[in-house]
Amino acid sequence: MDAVDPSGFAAPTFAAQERMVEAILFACDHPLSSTEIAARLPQGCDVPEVLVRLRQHYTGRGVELSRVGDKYALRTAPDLGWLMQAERVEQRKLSRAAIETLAIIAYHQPATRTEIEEIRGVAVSRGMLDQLLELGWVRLGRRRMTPGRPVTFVVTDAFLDHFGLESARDLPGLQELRAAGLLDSRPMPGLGGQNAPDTDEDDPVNGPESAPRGQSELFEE
Amino acid sequence: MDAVDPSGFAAPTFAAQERMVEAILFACDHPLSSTEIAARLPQGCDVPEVLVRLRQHYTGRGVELSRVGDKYALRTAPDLGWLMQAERVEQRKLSRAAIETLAIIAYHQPATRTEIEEIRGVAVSRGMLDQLLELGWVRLGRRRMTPGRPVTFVVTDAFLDHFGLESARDLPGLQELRAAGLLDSRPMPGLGGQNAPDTDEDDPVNGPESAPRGQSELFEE
Amino acid sequence: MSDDWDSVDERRAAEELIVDVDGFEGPLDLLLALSRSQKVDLRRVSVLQLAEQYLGFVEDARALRIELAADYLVMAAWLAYLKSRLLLPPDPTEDGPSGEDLAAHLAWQLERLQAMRDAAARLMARDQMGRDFFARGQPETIAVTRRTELQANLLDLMRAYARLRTRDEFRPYAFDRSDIYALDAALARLSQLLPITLDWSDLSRFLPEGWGSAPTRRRSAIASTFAASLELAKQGRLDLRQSEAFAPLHLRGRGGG
Repeated sequence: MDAVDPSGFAAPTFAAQERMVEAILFACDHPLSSTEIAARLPQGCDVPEVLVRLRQHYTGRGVELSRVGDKYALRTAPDLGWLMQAERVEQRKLSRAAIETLAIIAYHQPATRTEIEEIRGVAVSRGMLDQLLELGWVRLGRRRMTPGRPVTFVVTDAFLDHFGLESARDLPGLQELRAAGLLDSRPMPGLGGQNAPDTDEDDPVNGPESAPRGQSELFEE
Repeated sequence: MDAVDPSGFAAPTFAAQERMVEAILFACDHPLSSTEIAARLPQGCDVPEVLVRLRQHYTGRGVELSRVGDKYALRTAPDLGWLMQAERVEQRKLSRAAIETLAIIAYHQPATRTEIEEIRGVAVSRGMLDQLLELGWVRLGRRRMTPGRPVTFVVTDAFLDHFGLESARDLPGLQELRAAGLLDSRPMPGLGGQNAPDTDEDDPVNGPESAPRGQSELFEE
Repeated sequence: MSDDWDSVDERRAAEELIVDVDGFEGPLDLLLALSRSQKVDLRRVSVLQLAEQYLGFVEDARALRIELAADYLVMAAWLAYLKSRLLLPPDPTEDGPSGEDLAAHLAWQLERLQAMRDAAARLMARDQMGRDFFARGQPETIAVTRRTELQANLLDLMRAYARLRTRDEFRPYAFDRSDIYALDAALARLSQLLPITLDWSDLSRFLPEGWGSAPTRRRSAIASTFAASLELAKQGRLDLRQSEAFAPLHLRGRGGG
């Protein structure tokens, strides 16, 4: 039943593989991709399958296997947070403006600074993107293929990890917002050319017609 | 079966207690005595019994409940220590000289050593380029077709990967850095410090002086 | 405008809004706050009423002599235009979007901003790492091998580059430009000539050769020579005089050199 390494050595049993992956994830405080895990294991291991088993094993326990983007990490179950008063780290209090900007980037990604400003109706204040970058929750995406080729911002795996999201698709209310057209990029009537929806392959969920493709572009990377 | 709190409230079930102790031991950064564990739990919990159950649960797994003096901790199984070989990593901040050189290569690639020196205004030591080559963030590009046919340097895929970039073209330009508030363009004519001859000492870019301002922008205390 | 307020309470509420103008993050935020007074779904908000409320707000702010930032006034101008488009019958000869289109867009913008606010609140209400769930508290490092990992993040990189480039931008001198006559050169030349300058002589006679004709070179040479003469006058090595404003400057060496 267990996989056999082409070199002729039998791969470890699934039970043995599960022990190893468990130990690796347990020892590490940051998420690891299945490639990173596989690199540490003997040849012939079936990491995806082992991860499925491990997730089952930890279901309902005090510690859970959580998925972060395409990575995995062990995290304590969220309902037990109250037990960990001593481990609680002081959360930096973000300003309302910073939180809004973060949300706009997460829901509209990739988002340019101009788009953020359009949505909020005010200039992005100095140092705000800086801080979001420094927190590691936001990074630079591909430049937009529009005049000026503006820089774009996207959210990171660390953002997903912090908010316990498996992927950006799991952002609360994303489907409803998209269905309500609130994630479209609609130019001001009369200014058609200026804000014309991006035809660039980078374009995310924005633009009704590009929804299915945008989805895969944005979230499956 | 489950213990009953003398105060009259039912204590959590053993399964619930086991989850709690598991989460506490996982998240805590030091071993805990059973008294310390009990202090964190609701009244009426039977910590010694829960520890026995937890030890059983982890028997034969990749993680074990180990006893250290009269304290308890979850540890990876000793026979799997070889998996953690790659874990001991010393992290050092890249020197200011190296990060500047790297930045110049990223923004101007392909760049020759002479060009790097022109922009930095100081000689580039062979050792520094070696360091960047060794890190795998920089590689040799094509020779420049100018007299002397100097070698050029370009950034690698590993560089893009590390810095979370899709391509070096996505790096924001000066105007964009400034517009996004990423550039502290405090004019420095009077400030000798900024123009002082570069010593290659470690000088983290996020010096203490740049922090407070950004913070006040973003964080409400 | 203030007569339009239906009751004292509403008027008072409006004044509170004005006094709190610093509390608003721009005109869109203010419009969103005003729309709440309509107590309807944002999709059914009356943009005309909203425009009037906003214009009333600006009017009242003026009456109370409260300075509004420029973008509030730009929005006011736009809303006044929108109001006229909404009230007047459409002019068939005129191109461009209808008042209804513009109003619908504004309503959509407000709805989108509100949606993003709600989304932000829901995001922050999620379980968060380090507060509700936790990573391994004691990551293990049992390794035998030692590896030094050099750290640098994107922000370091961008800041390093910005620092290099702005260092150039703000370089306080620019000797590398060819048409600049340096102050030390002027000082050296003037000091040399002073001992033989016993009579009042026009400053322009001290310009170096080849710097008197081309305008940019001449300007630089005059400026530096003048600065040098001030410096030497301060040191007591020469006298300067000027008969009236904008008249030629004259200088002469002071005793014995």
